[in-house]
Amino acid sequence: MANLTLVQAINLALIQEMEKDERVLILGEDVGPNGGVFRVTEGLHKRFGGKRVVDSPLAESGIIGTSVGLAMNGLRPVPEIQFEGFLGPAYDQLCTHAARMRTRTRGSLTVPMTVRVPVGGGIHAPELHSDSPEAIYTHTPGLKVVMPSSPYDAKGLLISAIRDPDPVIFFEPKRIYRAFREEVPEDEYTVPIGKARIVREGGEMTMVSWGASVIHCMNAIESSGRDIELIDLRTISPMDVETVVNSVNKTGRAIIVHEAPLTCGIGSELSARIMEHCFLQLESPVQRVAGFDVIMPYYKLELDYLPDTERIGKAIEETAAY
Amino acid sequence: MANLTLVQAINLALIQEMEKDERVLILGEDVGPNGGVFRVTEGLHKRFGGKRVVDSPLAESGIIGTSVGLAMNGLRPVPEIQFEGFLGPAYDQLCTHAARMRTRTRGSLTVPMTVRVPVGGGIHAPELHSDSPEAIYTHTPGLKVVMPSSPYDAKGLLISAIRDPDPVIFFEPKRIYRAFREEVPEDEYTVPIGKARIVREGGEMTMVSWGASVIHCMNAIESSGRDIELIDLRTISPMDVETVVNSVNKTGRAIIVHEAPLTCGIGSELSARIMEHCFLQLESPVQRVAGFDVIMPYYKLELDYLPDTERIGKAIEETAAY
Amino acid sequence: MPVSSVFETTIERLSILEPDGTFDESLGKNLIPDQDLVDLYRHMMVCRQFDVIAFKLQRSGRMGTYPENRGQEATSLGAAYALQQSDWLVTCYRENAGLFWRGLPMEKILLHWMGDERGNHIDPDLHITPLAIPIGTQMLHAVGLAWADKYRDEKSISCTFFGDGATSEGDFHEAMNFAANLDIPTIFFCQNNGWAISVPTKIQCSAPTVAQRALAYGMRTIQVDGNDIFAVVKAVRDAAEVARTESRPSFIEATTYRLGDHTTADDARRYRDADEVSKWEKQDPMIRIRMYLEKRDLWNENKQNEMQAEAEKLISEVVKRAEEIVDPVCNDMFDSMYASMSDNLKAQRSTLRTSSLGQNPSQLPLKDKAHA
Amino acid sequence: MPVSSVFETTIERLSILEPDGTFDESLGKNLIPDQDLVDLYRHMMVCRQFDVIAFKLQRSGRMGTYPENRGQEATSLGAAYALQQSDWLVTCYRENAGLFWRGLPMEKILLHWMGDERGNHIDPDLHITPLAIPIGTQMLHAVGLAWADKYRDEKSISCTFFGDGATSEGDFHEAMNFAANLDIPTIFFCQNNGWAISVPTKIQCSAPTVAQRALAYGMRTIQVDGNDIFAVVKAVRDAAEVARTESRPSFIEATTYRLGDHTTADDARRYRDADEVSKWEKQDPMIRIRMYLEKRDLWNENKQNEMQAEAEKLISEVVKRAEEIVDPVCNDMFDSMYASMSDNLKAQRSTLRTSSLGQNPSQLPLKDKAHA
Ligand SMILES: Cc1ncc(C[n+]2csc(CCOP(=O)(O)OP(=O)(O)O)c2C)c(N)n1
Ligand SMILES: Cc1ncc(C[n+]2csc(CCOP(=O)(O)OP(=O)(O)O)c2C)c(N)n1
Ligand SMILES: [Mg+2]
Ligand SMILES: [Mg+2]
Repeated sequence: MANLTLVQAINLALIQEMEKDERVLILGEDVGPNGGVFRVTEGLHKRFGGKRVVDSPLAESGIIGTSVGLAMNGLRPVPEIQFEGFLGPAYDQLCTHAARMRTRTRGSLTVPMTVRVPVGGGIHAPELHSDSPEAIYTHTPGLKVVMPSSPYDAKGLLISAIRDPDPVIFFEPKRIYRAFREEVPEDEYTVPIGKARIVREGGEMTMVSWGASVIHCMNAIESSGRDIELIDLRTISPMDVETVVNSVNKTGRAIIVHEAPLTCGIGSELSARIMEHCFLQLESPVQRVAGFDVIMPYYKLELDYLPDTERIGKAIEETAAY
Repeated sequence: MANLTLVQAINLALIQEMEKDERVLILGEDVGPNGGVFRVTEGLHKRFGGKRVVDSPLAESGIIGTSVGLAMNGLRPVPEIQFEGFLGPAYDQLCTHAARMRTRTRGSLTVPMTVRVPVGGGIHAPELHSDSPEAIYTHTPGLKVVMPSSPYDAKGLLISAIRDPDPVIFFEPKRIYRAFREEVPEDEYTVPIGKARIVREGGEMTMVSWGASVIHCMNAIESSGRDIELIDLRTISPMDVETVVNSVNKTGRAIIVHEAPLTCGIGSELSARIMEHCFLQLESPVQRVAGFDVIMPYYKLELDYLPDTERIGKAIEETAAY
Repeated sequence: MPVSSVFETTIERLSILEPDGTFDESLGKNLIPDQDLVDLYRHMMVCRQFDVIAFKLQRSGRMGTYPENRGQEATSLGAAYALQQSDWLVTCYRENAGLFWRGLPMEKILLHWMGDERGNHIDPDLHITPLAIPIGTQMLHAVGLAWADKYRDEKSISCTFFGDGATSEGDFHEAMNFAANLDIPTIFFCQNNGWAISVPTKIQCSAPTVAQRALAYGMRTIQVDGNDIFAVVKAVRDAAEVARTESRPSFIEATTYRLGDHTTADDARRYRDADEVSKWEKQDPMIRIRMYLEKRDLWNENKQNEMQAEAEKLISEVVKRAEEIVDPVCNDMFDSMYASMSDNLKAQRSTLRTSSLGQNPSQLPLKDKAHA
Repeated sequence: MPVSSVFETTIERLSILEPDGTFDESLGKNLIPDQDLVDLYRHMMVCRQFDVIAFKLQRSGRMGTYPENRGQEATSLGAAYALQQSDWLVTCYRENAGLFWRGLPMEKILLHWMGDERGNHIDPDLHITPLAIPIGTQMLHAVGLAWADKYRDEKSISCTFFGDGATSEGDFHEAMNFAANLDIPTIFFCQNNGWAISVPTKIQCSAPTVAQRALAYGMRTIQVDGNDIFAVVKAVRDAAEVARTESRPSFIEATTYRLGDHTTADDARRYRDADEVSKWEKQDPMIRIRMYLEKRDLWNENKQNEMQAEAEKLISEVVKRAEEIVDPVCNDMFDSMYASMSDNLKAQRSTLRTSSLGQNPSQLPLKDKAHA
């Protein structure tokens, strides 16, 4: 066991999978000698050489498009997109190609790649360095979408993603890259894709979140003093509806918390599913505490945009009082 | 009044706005002498010349990116993207630039452009010619998203879109481009963006849809013989939640129908909103009849994918019986 | 040195067998053995017949949109002939001749246009990717495919085909740039057929040649007469040699012409002159080879008629195979979405419903839910 | 003609004032009047001081990430000097010198990096677009802006700035191609500073020059010494002339060097040699102009000191203006989303909530909803 940050846990997972599997290679902007702008790939270029850790041209569609080809031809590329705001130029290669290749060829060509992307706000970064586009890729069948909220899960989920036979977008909440440490086993282990984690059990209501917001949920729950069940979705697509529905059937109330804008965010899907499957158990309308339906503001206002302990706390009280 | 198809109504709206406003210009692939692959811009090149109806290079990001510049500098570009499946390469210019320009410059630069895009399935077209990506752009603050279901609305909404000071994605359901005719006034008129239309009133339940699916909803309602209120959303973003909520508060039951995949589709947002605002009035869980969570299949299976009268009919019966 | 020259270059155009039958012995000799040339010609006749019948299938409602290949057969065929079986062919949708030469069962292409994904289910040993519908995006895959072979120290390369229109897309640029800067052995084969649907090449590329696109990347480049199979074979062989031995990419602009409409959904009379078409009809690559073969007594009217009959028979069998395939079933759209299916997809697949009330209640914990 | 030449070209490099002070009279004479040159130099001193202070603001936690401009001042400044006020400057984020010359209030740039959108609120008469964070995307806007002026028969043009790294993006290609084929008067100004964060230019462009990118489009192109303000002014003037009179685009590769880290979030020692940096420090564009001015008795140590004091004072006032601005309020994020606000946004704005229970019930018809 080692006491690691999220960045270190991801770095360790990459090293171990690369040691184990010759087919794994990394490509992206500044991932080589510089070790990535967040230092996630630190040391890898030195350890594995320029053939397996490749500084690519500055072109996101190129990074993902060539990764699709690499993956179709037997490798396991782990491309990095420097910030989620620069996924845009790669949208077409992700959604039009990576996501479709298996089904359009009825399984004869597949795209086992893991796209690593730092995500989310809260670090006082410039424009387009603080967004949360997970819903976009969840609405696209053929992709999987993962977002860990802890070093332990990050390592286990990344290993699962790299080994997964299908394309996975692995969002790394940059706000908690180095926010805290956690005991992480040295040995390799996997955390299954598609399974939520019950962070704490509770009977009064259910709260669902993922990524950096999980921490805020925890704080809000603790300051509320209430008996709330907190679920960390971990995998956003495919969604572990069963764990959520089981919980809400028990508690009768639910709050969903995420950074992305409210409208058509993941919260809407979860809310709809909960209502569909827990209709008679629901004692209050499912609440969504989300980013506003505005462009993520520059950093002076980012904390006003992001759901925080106070907004979550209010939703708890109102839901409980309903 | 003239009896027009949807294609003709759009063509007329384009002509009239171009006559009226010098700032309006059209650009896109094959929009010139060829009149567009669906003949929507037929006759315009001849009438207005190559300066105002521009055959562009085959590059969607280029079409939208230059349109952003044209719009920022006082014109009213109406770019065409040939099929919704080719919006992908333009995603970044739409969501990273067009959508953000007004707010990131606090109003000093704006992007009054209308992106016309044929949308949806059902015409036996090749791969990537049958998708429904409206939720992607609805999740992006700063854009407006419109989809008419009739020639009358098409003309009025397109005129509103062209005159709108903000970027509008104008989706044209290709399945009903020529499916039927309707009386359309010769004179210019507008249909407001952001207002749903009650297609037929009813008290037993509410059905919400948009685009080509509205026709299927109508058929299903008629064969059900039930007293169902049908709402055509017309504008998807901003969403006319008020009209929907008023209706469901009256009927207590709701079904949403759309072509796009279920998960994180517009249905999820509508369902969540209905539940939030009609919680105590709801007598059954809101139902979603949508595309499956799969890649739109090639045309041999497209009718199995698309929500049809039968699937809608079943949802009606089950919702009524709940 | 206030003004100095920092880069100088010339682009060459290659042709060996001219439309009038002139043949350059110095370049063309031994390039294609006689028997191979006969086989290639026979193959072109089959492909032409395929085109004719595919067009008719569309017109009679038995198939969806189809893009005629007519007039462009020499490009992909010459390339496929010059390459090895282990080299990737990463095509667009007007390269039937090359794909069939490689060994793709012809009914696969019909199935594709009949709206059936099984047309894209291709034996991996063929090293072919399925037709690419979105323009300009497959070149990046070609770079990745060749890169993977290079990564494993295999000597295979990739060759990707695309039109003049495709060179306007951003992905074209990124693919060229990745290949040039990361030393990936990919051949970029542009079929400049004068048009992108209704848009003439000058709107895609107003430079004197498309070949010079490659100068941006310092990439080897050449223009060839794409209706001259000898020139195509030579250009691709040279490029393949450089790719295999130096792991470097090349660009080839093959000038050719789309004799038919863009697709069956198009009517080219709306935007181009009949004169232009008839000028190009005389440059049909098949006329040229036939003339050459006949001059050398390798072909005659008789053989032509025999082969035509053979081609007709072959294609009618292909059509039969394509039309006799059992209908796909609805489940197919779920079954290859992922290697393993999520609960959500399983529920949708087994109920064919998305409305929660219609879904099998056993699949979600609705059991203890009492009805109101 | 089996092998013929179909395209030939040469790319030139232009320099007028060399690092050692050599000045080419034939090209340089009368290019920049003495007084203008003094003004330009004084302006560069202000910009350098801005850079120093901006860096310190970041280090002391008073500002977010900041990209130093140091060493690259001659490029955007030379261009802004050569252009007219009605021409659009469409920049990236390392063109402070040009933007300030045009008249952008300096505190705008600080505000931008202080995380305040008001830094992007720019007087339309300045014909400036805000800093572009996503690499490579602003060139398309530059093409659209110039196109709109052309559409209205105005003689304004646009000039867009970007780095060597940006030339790898697909949007760069599309912008160049649109401008070349649709005859849009845009100047594409590439600041090749050797690096894109930690990635050297050869991974972005392995060709001998970046200037040859433009050959792909048949576009006018030239390489200039970007640390030589005379060469920059001449190249931009020539390009502007062609743009204004022939409505044709040009490409300019200005070779320069980023003397600082990529941004304050970067540590360039991780990936580049100190030797390389010190070699380039000697080529600092300011050293060169100062030498030239002093040789001609237009400048001296005294003036230098006076001006340095002036610059310091000026910048400290700028910082004061940037820091004294009232805090933005939460509503600002809603207020310029659209020209008119939707009910949904109004509700979110007035309640600062997204949870339905927290929203003002009067905004949605919840009135007759009885509590359970
Ligand atoms: C990304 C994208 N945009 C638009 C289209 C529609 N489209 C299909 S073919 C075509 C023209 C292609 O021209 P070219 O690349 O020259 O190939 P050709 O058909 O001439 O062989 C267009 C615009 C598409 N398939 N993909
Ligand atoms: C689309 C996009 N991808 C990645 C980044 C992250 N990034 C910011 S600056 C930079 C390097 C830019 O290099 P260059 O274009 O040469 O400009 P320079 O910084 O050298 O002036 C990168 C990769 C970005 N801002 N936008
Ligand atoms: Mg073409
Ligand atoms: Mg650079």
